[in-house]
Formats: sequence, structure tokens, C-alpha cells
Amino acid sequence: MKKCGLCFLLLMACLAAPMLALQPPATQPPTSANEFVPLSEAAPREVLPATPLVFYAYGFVWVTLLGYVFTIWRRMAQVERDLADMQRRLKDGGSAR
Amino acid sequence: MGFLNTVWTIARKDLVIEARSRELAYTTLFFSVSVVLVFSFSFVVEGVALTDAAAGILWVSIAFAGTLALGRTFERERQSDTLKALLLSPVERPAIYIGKLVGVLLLMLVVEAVVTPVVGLLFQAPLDRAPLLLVGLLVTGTLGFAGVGTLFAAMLIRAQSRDVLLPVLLYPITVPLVIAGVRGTAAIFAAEPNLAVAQAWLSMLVFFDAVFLTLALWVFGPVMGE
Amino acid sequence: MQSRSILVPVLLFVAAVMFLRAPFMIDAAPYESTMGLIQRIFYFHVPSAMVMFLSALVCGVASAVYLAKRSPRADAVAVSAAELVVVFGLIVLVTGPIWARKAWGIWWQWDARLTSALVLWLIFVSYLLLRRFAGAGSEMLAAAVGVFGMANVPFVYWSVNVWRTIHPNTNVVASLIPEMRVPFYWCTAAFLLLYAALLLTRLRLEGSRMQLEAAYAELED
Amino acid sequence: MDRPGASPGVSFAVSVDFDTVHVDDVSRHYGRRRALAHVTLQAQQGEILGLFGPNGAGKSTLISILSTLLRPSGGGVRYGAHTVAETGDALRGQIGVLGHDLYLYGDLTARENLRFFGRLYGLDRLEARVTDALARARLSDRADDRAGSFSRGLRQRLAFERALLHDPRLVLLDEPFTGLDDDSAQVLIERLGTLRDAGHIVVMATHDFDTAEAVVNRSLCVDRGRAWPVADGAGTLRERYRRTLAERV
Repeated sequence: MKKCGLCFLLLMACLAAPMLALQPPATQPPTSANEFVPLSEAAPREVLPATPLVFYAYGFVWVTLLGYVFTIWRRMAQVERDLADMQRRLKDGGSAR
Repeated sequence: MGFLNTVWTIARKDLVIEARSRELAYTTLFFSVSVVLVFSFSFVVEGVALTDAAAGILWVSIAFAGTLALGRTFERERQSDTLKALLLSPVERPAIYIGKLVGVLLLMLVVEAVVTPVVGLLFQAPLDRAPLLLVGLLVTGTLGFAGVGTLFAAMLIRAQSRDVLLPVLLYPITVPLVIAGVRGTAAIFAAEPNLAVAQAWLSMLVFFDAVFLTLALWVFGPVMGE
Repeated sequence: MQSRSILVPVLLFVAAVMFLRAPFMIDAAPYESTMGLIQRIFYFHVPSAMVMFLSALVCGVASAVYLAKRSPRADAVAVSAAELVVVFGLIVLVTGPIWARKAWGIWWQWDARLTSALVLWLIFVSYLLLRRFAGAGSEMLAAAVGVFGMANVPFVYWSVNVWRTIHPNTNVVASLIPEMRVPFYWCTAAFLLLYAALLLTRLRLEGSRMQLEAAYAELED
Repeated sequence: MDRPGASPGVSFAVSVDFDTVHVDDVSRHYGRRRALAHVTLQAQQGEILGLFGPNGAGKSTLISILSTLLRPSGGGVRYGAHTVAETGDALRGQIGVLGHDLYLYGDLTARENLRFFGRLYGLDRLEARVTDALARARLSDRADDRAGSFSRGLRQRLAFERALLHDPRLVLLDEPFTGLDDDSAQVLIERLGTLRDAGHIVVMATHDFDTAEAVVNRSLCVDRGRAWPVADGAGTLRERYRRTLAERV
């Protein structure tokens, strides 16, 4: 059971890391788009700023995935708790008999 | 006892029951006509119907009325647990499925025989432009819808909240049938009709029916085993 | 059991490294001429859609196996895959309109791919609703829905496609210049690894559940 | 109905018959709820087996499993040399079930109900059988009334004859005395006696100790998914059942 909890901590950590690491880069392109990219390469005139949209999209991906992992983790914890409870009851029942 | 014999015995039993009370025919018919009316409020602007509104409304009312008929047909089999009695008899499971399907299909076709002229009348749809093609679209589309619907309604008979679950399951899965039906019918009804397109949709419907019915026949046994 | 508990962290670790690397690769890739920055959603949007369809396939096959063999493992795979269809479908259905807002100027277009993704998503949401609300014995019924859902994928796609298409074609991927193709394949691989890890984790939950049910049965004996 | 050997009316490619039913270590659970736990029993030709127990004890589940409609979660059932997996359809032709829900179409007449099920079972001499069955249910004069217009007792009588229409080897009865007046119960008792003597296997789940006592050969006490033989010895069936239950708890 401990191993499992550890596994989940690791899982959370693995997912959290890219999220922290990813968001700055995701916002990076606009600066380069506005300042460094030569005109010939730049996107055509944009009526709507694309930066926040890209940011929302990437953010949403990570929030959804993390949210899902969180629900798995919570359900897993619940099942583990029930299972431990169960095994204790089984043991008690066995000794009582 | 032959397969077709069994199918006919079960279907005829449903028809006899229905002929006696006519409950389903009347209620479903009235319901589908009300659906046409309700939808016309949103698709008729300043006295003129939007393009393709007739085809869309026709198929929506068929789908809604079909769901109602399916639910009610299997509610009858549930009342005294008679579906269980059918499953207990020494007949093949597919025969039971097809028997129930024939009953539902005939009922829906009767309703369509009334609703289609009503839609034609209210929306000036040219029903006589390609009558055979139109009938073909209606029959194949209804067959596919009733085929999937009979399977789902039968398997939900023991489930909780089956009334809500039937449309929830049925509508997304029958989307291809509805699209084909609506587009095919719209191609016939359009100001510039394109019968070749309608024929293409018809052949697509035939293909869908073949796949859906094969799957349903295969799935029905295991699903009703419990 | 032992090998799986190592496999999941390894998969996650590799996926995480790949995801960490991905933004830099995407950033290094050139701009698409007409869409500009917004095209960068594509690197996450398309792999999610691929994973979604893959997961629907997995669910359908597992459901068919469950119908034929009644093996509880197949059912566990089916329900796990169905959940992941819904999760990745949500990503597709949210990032798609964000892209559309910029590229087409509107949030939603009734175009073939968007619509068929929506229909597919709805089918698998209904699958989960059935399992949640139909009561005891719903596994078998859900398996029927899973099989129909999988069989429906090409039909939905086909019928909606004939109905209308303004979405960029699938051959967009083939026509990508190498500088765009490499990060795209990179992201696809990362998503597939992530999918495998999530599926295995979800299966593990289902395994624990079965253990719990078995323990209950034992307690009653 | 005279019936040595296989029933003459049912025409199957494979004729399936059996003289015993073995229930071997059968368990069944619905989700987490245990309906049956390791039940083992046997019923023989010419025997009426009574299942007694409180509501929700698992009697109906056991009947459903015997009727082939419900699969056991563990263990198995053998019908003589046959199992459901091998001879599903034909086997069902040898089983007659009177369920709690009666299995009658309320919108069909008594005669139509019998005729419909007779056709499904592929019976010959159908009209004669139906007329006989109506007479035995003492419904001849109401044969053409809708079954839905009958009282519970009349429907119960009709449902009982419907279950026996195809002369099945194994007769499964779930609460057959529900809604019957004393007179009808007496007729049912006599009919069960005839069935037993004709070599049928009868399994009956009921609450009605006093009525059933006259006719059951062997009794099982079903409680919380388990089955035990009701103790022999002095006293009425009800007293012995109470004693068995008390000893087990």
C-alpha cells in the first residue's frame, strides 16, 4: 500500500514538473514573435491576440490531465482504505472464530 | 418451430395487443405531430420555412416518436415480466430480437405514414417528386433506428433510470442514421432536387443498417443472458 | 503486479521528460504562414485526438472480448479506456474551439472532425452514465454500448464528412515541413506514453476494486 | 398428462431429458450483495422440494438460476447429463417456471396467452392442450376475457397452467399460493401431487408452511444466501423450520 502511495506521489511530481516548466515556455513565443522574428517570418496581422488563447489551451490540457489524475488518486485512496478496513475485519473475524 | 415462424408469432402478438388498445399508435402519432408543430415555431421565420427545415423536422419527430414507442413497447413486456417468459422459452434469442423489432418497426412506419404527409402539407414539401426514394429513405432509416433502439430498450428493461438512459444512449449512436436520413430527404425536397445525392445517402443507410443489425443480433444474446 | 508498479513510473518519467522538452522544440519550429502562433495548439490538439480515437478502439475491442468471454479483466480495460476517451475528448473539444476562434473567427464550426469528435465523446459519456446509473449488471449493457461506439466511429466520421468539411485535412500532417514534423511526432509519442501510463494506472484502480469485491465476498463466507 | 419419458409434444432436433437436477456449490452476487453463497442441493424425479425462508434470503435467485436465466457467479448446475452451456435452447423447453410476476399479457385473453406460449414452445395438438389447461385452471367460462381483468387468484391459476402447458420435466414455482383462496390452494396441492407422481421434478419456494406441508417431500431452509435441510423430528413444518433457523444463527 505504501508503495502505491509512493507511486502516486511520483506520478503527481512527474506531472507537476512539466506543468511548472511548461508554462513559461508556452508564453515565450509571443515575445519572440513581437520582437525578434523578422517581418517576413512573422504571422500575418492578427486581429485577435493569439498569446492568451495558446496559453489557455495549454493550461487547459494540463489542468484536465492533472484533475483526472487527482480523481484516480482519490478513488484509489478510498479503495485502499476500504481494503485495509476489510482486511482488518477479516482478521478480527478470523480470531473471533 | 422455424425461425421465421417464431419471429412472426412474437411480432403478431405485439400487433394484436396494439390493435386492441391502439394506445401506442394514438399517443405516438399525436406526439410526433406536436413535435412538428413545436419545431415549426423555430424554423419558420416570417411565414417562410428555412431551407431544409421540412426534412429536419420530419426526422426529428420520427426519432422522438420512435424513442417513445420503444420505451412503451418494452414497458409492456416489463409489466408482468413477460420478456423473461420469452427468454425462458426454447426459441433462439435472435428470433426474439427480430420479433420485437418487427413490431416496433411496423408501428413506427404507421406513424410515419401519417406524419410525412402532415409535414408535406405544412411545409409544402414535394412528396410526389421521388416517392419511392423517399419511402426507401424512411424505411431504411427507421429500420436502423428501431434496430439499435430495440436492442437498447430490451437490455435496459431491468436497469434503473431506464427512461432517461434510453435516449441518452440512443441519440448519439444513431447520429449517422439521422444525418443520412435528413440529408437524403433534404436532397429530394430541395428547390433544386438532386436525386443522385439522395440515392447515395440511401445506399449509405442500407450499409449502416446491415452493420447495426448484425452487431445487434450478435450482442443481444449475451446482453439478455443475465 | 510487480512489473506494472515499476512500468508506470518509468512511462511517466519518460513522458514527463518528453513533455519538458516539447515546448522548446515547438518554440524552435517555424511559424505556419497563415495561422501564426495559434497553430501551436496543433501540437497538443492533434495528438489528443489521436489518443482519443485509439482509446475508443481499445474500449470497443475490450467490450467485444467481454461480451464473448465475460472476462472481468476485459471489462476493467473497457471502463478505463472509456474514461480516457472522455478525458482526452474534453481536451480535444476545448482546444479545438480555441484554435477555431483565432483561425476561423468563431468558437464552433459544424465541421466534420469537430462534430464527429463531439458525437464520439457523447457516446462515451453515455457509456459512463450507463455504468453509473443503470445499477447492478450494467457491465454487460455498457459492453454493448462500447461495441456500438467503436463501430460507429467510421460511420460518424464518414457521414459528417460528407455532410460538411472545412477542417484542415489529415494530409496536413504529411505536408508538414520537417521542422514542424519533428516536434509533432515528438508530442504524439509523449501523448501515447502518457496514455499508456494513465490507462495502466486506471487499470490498477480497477484491480484494487476487484480485490475489494473479492474481500467482501470472503467476509460473507 | 401422462408422461413416461420425453414429452411427446415438444419436437426438438435434440431431445433433452433428465431425471435429476444438481446444484453444485452455486454462488451469486449482485455487485457487492451476496444473494447465494455456496448452495449445494439435488432434486429428483418424483419429488417436490420446498424452499422456505424469509424475504430476500435468495429463494428467487435460486429459482432464476435453476431456470437458466441467471448465471451463477460461481459453481454450476447440471440437469442430468446436460448443462446450460451445451444445450441451452432445448433444455429450456424442459423447464416450466411460475414466476412471482406471472408472465401473462394483460391485454391478451386467457386463451390467447396460452396459445401464444404454446406456439413458442412448438407444441402439437395446441388447441386441445389449451382447452385442457383452461379447464384445469377452472377458467373455461372466462377463456375469452382479458387476463388483465382477472383477480390475482385467477391470474395465478392461469399462470400456473401456462407454466405447465409444455409438460416440462422441471417445474419451478415461486410463491405459487399467492392470492389463492383455500379452495384453489387445495386444487393446486392436488395438482402438484399428480405432477410428482407423474415423474416431474418440482422445486417450490414459498412462505406458506401450512399449505405446503401437505405436499413437499423434502424441505430446505434458505437464509442469507445459504441453504440447509430442515431438521427432521417432531412438530409441524413451521416448528421444524424455526428450530433449524435458530440452530444455525
